[in-house]
Amino acid sequence: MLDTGHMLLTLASDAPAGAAPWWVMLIPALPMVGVVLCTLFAIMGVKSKLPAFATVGCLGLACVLAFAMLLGSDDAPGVVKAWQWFDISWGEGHGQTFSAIFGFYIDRLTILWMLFVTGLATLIGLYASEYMSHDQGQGYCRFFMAFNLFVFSMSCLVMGANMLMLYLGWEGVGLCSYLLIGYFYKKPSAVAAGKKAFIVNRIGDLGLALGVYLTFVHFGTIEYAELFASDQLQGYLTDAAHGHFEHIPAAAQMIPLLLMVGAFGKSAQLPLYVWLPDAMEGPTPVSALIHAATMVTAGVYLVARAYPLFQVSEYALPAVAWIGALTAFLAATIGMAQFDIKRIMAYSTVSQLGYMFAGLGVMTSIGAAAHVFTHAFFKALLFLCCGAVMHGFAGQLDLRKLSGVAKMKGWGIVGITMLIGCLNLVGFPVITSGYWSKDMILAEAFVRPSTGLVGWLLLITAGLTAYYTFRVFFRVFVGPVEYHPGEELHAHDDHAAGHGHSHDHGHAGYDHSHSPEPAHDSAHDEAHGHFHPHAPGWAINTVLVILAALTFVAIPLVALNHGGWVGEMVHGSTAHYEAAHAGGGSHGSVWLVGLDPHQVMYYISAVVGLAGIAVAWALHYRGRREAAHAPAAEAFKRVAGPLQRWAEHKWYVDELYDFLFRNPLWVLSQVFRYIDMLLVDGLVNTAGWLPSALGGRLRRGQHGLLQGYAGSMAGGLALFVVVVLLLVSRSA
Amino acid sequence: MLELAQSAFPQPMAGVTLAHYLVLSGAMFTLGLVGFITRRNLIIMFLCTELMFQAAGLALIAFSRYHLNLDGQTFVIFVLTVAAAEAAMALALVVLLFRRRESLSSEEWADLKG
Amino acid sequence: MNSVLIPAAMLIPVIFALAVAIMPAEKARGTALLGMLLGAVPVLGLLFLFDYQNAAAFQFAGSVDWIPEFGLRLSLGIDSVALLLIALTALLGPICVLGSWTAIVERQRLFYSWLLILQTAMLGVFAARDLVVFYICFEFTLLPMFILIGVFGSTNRKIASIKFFLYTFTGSLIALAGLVYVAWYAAGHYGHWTLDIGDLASAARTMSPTQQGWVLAGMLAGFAVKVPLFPLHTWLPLAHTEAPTAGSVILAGVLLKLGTYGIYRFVLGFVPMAVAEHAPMLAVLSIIGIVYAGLICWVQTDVKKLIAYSSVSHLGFCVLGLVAVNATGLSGSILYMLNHGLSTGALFLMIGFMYERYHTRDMGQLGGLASKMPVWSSFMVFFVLASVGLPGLNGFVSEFLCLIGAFQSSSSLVAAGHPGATPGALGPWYAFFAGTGMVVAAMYLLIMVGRVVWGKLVEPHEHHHDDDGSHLPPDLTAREVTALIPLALGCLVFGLWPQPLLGAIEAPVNVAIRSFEFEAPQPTPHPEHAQADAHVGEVAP
Amino acid sequence: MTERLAYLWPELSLFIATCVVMVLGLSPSRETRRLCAWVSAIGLLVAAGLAVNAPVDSEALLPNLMPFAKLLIAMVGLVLLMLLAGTVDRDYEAEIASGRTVFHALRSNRAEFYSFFLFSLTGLMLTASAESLIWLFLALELTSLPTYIMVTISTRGTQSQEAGVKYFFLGALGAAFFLYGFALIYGGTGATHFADIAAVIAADGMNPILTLGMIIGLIGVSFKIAAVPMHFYTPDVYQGAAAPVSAMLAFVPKAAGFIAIIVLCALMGWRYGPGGESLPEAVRLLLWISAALTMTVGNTLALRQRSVKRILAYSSIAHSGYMLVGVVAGPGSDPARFTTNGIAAVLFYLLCYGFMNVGAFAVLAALRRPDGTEADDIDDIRGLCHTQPVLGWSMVLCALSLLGMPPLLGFIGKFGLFTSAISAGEIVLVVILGLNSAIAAAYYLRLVVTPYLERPAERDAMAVQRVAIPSRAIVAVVSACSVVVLVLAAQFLVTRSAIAGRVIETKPPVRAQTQP
Repeated sequence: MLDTGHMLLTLASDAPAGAAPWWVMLIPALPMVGVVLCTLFAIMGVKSKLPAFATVGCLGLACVLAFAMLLGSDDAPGVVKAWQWFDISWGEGHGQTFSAIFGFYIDRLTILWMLFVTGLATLIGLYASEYMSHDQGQGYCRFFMAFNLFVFSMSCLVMGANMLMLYLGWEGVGLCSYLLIGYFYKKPSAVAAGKKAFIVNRIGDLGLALGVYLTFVHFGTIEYAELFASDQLQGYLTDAAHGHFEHIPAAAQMIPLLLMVGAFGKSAQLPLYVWLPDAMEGPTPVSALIHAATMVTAGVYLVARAYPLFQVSEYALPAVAWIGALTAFLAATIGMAQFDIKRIMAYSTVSQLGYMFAGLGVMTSIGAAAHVFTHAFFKALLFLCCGAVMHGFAGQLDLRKLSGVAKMKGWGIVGITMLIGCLNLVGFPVITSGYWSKDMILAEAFVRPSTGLVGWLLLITAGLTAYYTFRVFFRVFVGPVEYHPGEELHAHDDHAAGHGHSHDHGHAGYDHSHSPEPAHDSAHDEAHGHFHPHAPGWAINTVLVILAALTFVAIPLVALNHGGWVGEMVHGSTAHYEAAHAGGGSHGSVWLVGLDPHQVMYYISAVVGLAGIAVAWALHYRGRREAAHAPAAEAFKRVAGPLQRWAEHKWYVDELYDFLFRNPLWVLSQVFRYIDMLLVDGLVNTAGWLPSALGGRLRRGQHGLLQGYAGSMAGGLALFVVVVLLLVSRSA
Repeated sequence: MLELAQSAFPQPMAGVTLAHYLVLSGAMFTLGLVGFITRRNLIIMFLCTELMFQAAGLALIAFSRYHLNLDGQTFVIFVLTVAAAEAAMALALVVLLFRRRESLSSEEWADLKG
Repeated sequence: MNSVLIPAAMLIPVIFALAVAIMPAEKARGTALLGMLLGAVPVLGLLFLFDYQNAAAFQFAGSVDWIPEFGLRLSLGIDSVALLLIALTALLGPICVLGSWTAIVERQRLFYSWLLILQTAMLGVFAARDLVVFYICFEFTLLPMFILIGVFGSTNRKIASIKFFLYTFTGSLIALAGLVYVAWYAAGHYGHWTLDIGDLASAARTMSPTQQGWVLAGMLAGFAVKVPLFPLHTWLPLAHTEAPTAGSVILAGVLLKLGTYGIYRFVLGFVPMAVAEHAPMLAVLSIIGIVYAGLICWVQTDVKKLIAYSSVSHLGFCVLGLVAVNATGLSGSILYMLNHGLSTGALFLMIGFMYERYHTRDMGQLGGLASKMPVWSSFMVFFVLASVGLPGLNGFVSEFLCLIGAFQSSSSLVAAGHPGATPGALGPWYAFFAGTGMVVAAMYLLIMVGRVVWGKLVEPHEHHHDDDGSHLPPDLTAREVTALIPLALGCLVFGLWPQPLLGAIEAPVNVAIRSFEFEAPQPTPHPEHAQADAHVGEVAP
Repeated sequence: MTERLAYLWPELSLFIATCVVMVLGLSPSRETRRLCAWVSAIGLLVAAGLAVNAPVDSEALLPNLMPFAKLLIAMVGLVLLMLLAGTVDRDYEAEIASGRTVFHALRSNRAEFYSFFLFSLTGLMLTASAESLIWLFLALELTSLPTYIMVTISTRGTQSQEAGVKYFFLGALGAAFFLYGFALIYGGTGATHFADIAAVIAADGMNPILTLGMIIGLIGVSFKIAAVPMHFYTPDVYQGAAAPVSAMLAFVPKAAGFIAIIVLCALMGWRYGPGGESLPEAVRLLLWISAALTMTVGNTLALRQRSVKRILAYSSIAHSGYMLVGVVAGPGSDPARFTTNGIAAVLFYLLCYGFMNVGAFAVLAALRRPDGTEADDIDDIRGLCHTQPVLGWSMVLCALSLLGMPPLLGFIGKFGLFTSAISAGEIVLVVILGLNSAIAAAYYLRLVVTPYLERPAERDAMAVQRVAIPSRAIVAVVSACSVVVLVLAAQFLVTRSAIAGRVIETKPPVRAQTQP
């Protein structure tokens, strides 16, 4: 950080924000129309695919508008106000008005994000129209309503003109995530997962909220346009650029640390990542859109959006880098040992988000944004492929129970697109967009001397990523054809009933293995009919192909000229930190194996990625063929032993959290409950009981005897006289 | 009581001082009170209240003499009248009660309590 | 002419209450609904005719001498804060009648007539410009609620109603002592007795800090019980669990607000110095309430009790915003009063509808109602989210403002040159600890939703739809939905567009915070009141 | 001296009525005997009229007390008269009417009953007119002595006789106490005329004998108001006597006692203490402790009762405690102002209490069990609003007013006590008063809930019926209405009370300093 003095730190948004065209408001409005339509459909009891088409229509239109926004954009950010949301004033001075508009702030970062959000949403909506078709009726409407609401919230998050709008979207997407994870609400695990997601996110939201408060208190505004143009912030940035962090007030340095907590919650980073794997209980399109491509990148967006704020803090960005790298590594290790392919993808998402944060932390916001961009496409693609498999095999997701899917009839497209997705995730050299975006982060991680170890962690993670990604691919999509349909019928019950199939036999041993092994009872089979994995239909295939194509389209957008088009987009936004130096790459003092990291990383990462693929191939393709029953896994177990078991149990982090937080809190709650009942209420009841008890005691005096009364009266008289005279003489 | 009286009225009366009267009066009053509390017979109890009245009367007369005005003595006349009226009522009441319970013990009358 | 609007709004329910009392029982609910709706008409008039440019002034004022000896006048008038709370009251009235339509089978006349009388009393609290008129209405609300709980409640209704009555009655009698002390002080100040709240406020502010402290303690004894502020809250869960649906709705919706309104109007208005001095203590109590009650919610099995405790938790935010004594905090608190009325009132209504069908509120016996009652479930989730404080819904606006109010309210931050900070004794840590309440709220409310709404359908064993006699369909009826829609709309609209409300209360809020702009606490009391000081000094420790 | 007679015209009118009633009652003609009640009523009305026009006694310590007190006494007396009608000799007269027995003058009690009632009221009025210790003593005794008889003969049951014996003997004991106190006051000041006593005290201040006399005298008079420690008789006597007599006991001796206490305090004046506005410390402490204990004892004891009459008796004790707060507070710096004048608050509260308490007793008096006994148990009034709506509602309203529920009359009364006590700086006492009102709410609520909210018992033999004396129900209704209606006229009553509660401060005579 010491050699940053020469960096030119100015903001593209120095110029006062202009006015954005009014029609950008339609981008969030259209999904809202979708929400209303779907609600109406639900009330009307529509049982067709109408909600899906309405959704795709609305979202498609929004996507078109996002493109229009791209074409119509100039360098200056624009603000458009729908209405005044908050305006509380207690004085004339700066900072004496708490004001927030319900409006939108359009700069290039916004446009970049909105493009892939609306685009992917449209595509995945299309995919879901088929994927969710078994549930047509109320559930279908509910799904698309939440889907639209998600896009609305995401638009508010990304396009919001101030931190409060961001917060609105932030919690809004959390809500939709909750609703969609818990979509199969009869499944306890789904409900629990939704709950967990919301609650964990709330912890992050608290940090975010406090960050917003502090921003307001410190800068006197939460409107981006004013905030980023404020002289105060510019002054800090100048100080920071010269390394004079001691000139920057502690409060300003606290802000990014608080915002970070929010970002870590939403983007599933340590220590708040635990909700994301569980979130895979939701329907796969949801996992693809929300929990892989868009919502989870909100944290990255936040950091990118508030990048100037992060720069004024001495510790914020290194912290982001470290957390990102550690998360990437940890999630990758867990991902290696999982068997549920969706969960593997989930951990992979966590891991890739870690990359993005690391990228932000090592000050390559372009790299991070590029990775967000490419990741959105390839991870959505991967999830949708997994979803197609799940859809076709009655919810089967265990990679030990599926094999050779790509060879089956009608599954070719899925296989190929899956391969493309995997290659992207691995970062297969040159021909995948993931390669280019990941490289930027890795290279920059080695450039920053203060975060040097981060680079190594990320590099190792890249190797692990390659391994677990292709573990899935080799296990599930190639190899001998063999499958066991899933027992989870939620995605299939209506569908199965429609085809006269019934999987609801209530015994777990029901086995549809179509493998050459004579492992099942044919009479059984005859009685219940054969299981037919049904291949994806046109909607799913179309979407897969388009997404696969998009991953290639993204290559030039991110690869050319250090970040390419994405770089330009980031450049023209608040997150353009690298503008001054990224092009040069002339951090003379930093070298990796004697070469400039920016150059050498192209080769190193390629080698690491290929090595990972090779290991996966050896263990899960070749090794599996040689010994039918996974001797490779046995071998691996011998090597890794308990480590593997721990990784399979996710390093027992959930259990640890339960032990550290949930259980003590629960015990505390019970204690509070009893305190409330016995102590607090007990005191109240005692106070209520006291007069009555006193009355009971005094009643003994009312014994009805004349002499007794007379005695009491005389005694009382004497007592009064004595007491009064005593008190008087004492006070006198 | 003695000291109290003397402190208030340092000037002694001839021979027998106000204090002596007051002590006597106080003793009578106390006797009446103690009798009222300890005796069970309604008539005796009533007589005890008469004793207390007369104690007050004695004090009034002593004070009257001490203050050298007649107010106290006038008061005593009225006290006697009231005492007589009370005595009439008391006797009537006692007769009534005796008819009911064939007893003059005050302990017979303790149904009302609590 | 306009000054008849408030009396009209107050009289119409009473007249209808008498009508209900003498009508045949089967016509009671219809008449009551009509009464509530007609009573809302003058309130609509108030809303439209109110001069929002001049919102801090008391409008539609009118007064009649009652006991001039006390300075007691039947004096009514509203500023925008009172106006909004009156509107809330008028809104909840008809909804309560609709919500009780089939739930109250026996003694309908008794029920509806007292419900109407309660309406009048509540309107009176907000409309009063005279201390004693305020107090009369404030106290009189106890009686109808006592009857609603004591006659129409569930099994422990007697204990609950008596506890409710005695607890709040005790508190408010002590508050009366504090208020009368202020009146007496003001009499010395002006040379004649007056009970006009505005006059009292300006006189009371000249009291010495010690006097203010004792008056604060006295008034809090009444208002904090009503809010209820930890640790004076234990009557509330009991009362809520036992109360009939309409009772709970009114209790949560309006009656608790009498406490916060009292704090706003009297505590902040009368004794600003004492508030400034004791704000940390009050804030700590509110925060304890927020977290403590929230955690207790987590381990409740009775849905209604859970919501009741959540009220305790939520009202903590409201008090926190009040003692932050800055524009954001106060605005947030006032909005909180409205929003909590809408969302928690609605939640109690929801639970009432559920209870009517299943006759249980035990989460162990209920579950997965989404598959049987989708409409009910949708509303339930909606209102829970409003209660959780989801941005875009009303709960968020107020909660957020209360928290930022607490965050800003720090004189040390002001001294450090933060432009957005305001003078005060709280600060970021208060906001942080109160903010954990947001997390806790999400926890318990979502767990409740997770058990009742989601999951596999679980119904009580003895539940048979044929013989429960209520003849209600499994899901909500049109009547029930009609009762919910205004609340839902309110939650949504005021969440997305709170600015009309914020704008309306800006002027009174700014007037209120201006009273906190005193220099240093002045040690020298008013010369005429040296003696009063001496008395207070005697009891002071 | 004869011009002083002008102050006593109301008493004289009552006295004349008394004599007439006593004679009329001996008439063998039923119609003539019936006139007793009417003559009493006329006597009271005349007294009321005379009281309104009574001149102001500018020499008295409380110059304006007499008109107010006497009018109040006459009005409440009328109400009580309506309530008392038919209490005694009802069965006897019925037998005579049916010809089963013949009239015998010695056997008849009715005339005595009415005339004793009038005697008692005369005594009460005389208490208000008293201008010397002797007069005060005689007036108090005149108030009390007839009530002993009235209690004893009010029913034919042994309970009345038990009540009578307790009341009489303890009353005599109490009288002895205050007589001794009076003797000491005389001893301490050398005067029996109030004006003289006040002048002496103003000149020389308090001395030990006087202080002791005041303490003993005040405690003795406390018997009349049933304050601690002289309260023990109250529940037994109220329960044993017939409800109308209990109603009277709760008002007449209490009013006499309070007037006596106020007068005795006025002798010393509220000009001691640090602020110069309180009683001598010893007396203030006495009344302070007595007030606090009286409220607490009364309210706590009432909590666990089943007998409504006992509840009302204990509540009567508690209300005395409330009123003592006003006495402690004193007339304040500006006695013309009700809000700071505790004496005015006491007088006003006495008025409020008179109506609401009489109303509650009247409901009981208007009911009887099928076996002819009085309704007393709380179960007897269960569901009364459903079976006897008029009586039930009267009970509810009176109980609410006793509870102090705003905006009923009881609340206004209590508010006056609050303001005056706070003005006098007695904040702790006010808090105790507040807490006690809350305790009291617990049992008053029972009197609200049981008749109003609870279902009447199944129609069985124990269901209470209304007695065939319409005047009692009328009293109940009138009282219940008055606790509502008088609130509207509160300004008038409050200003009258403020005038009546004006205490003249006795100036010490200007003289040379002769004290050694």
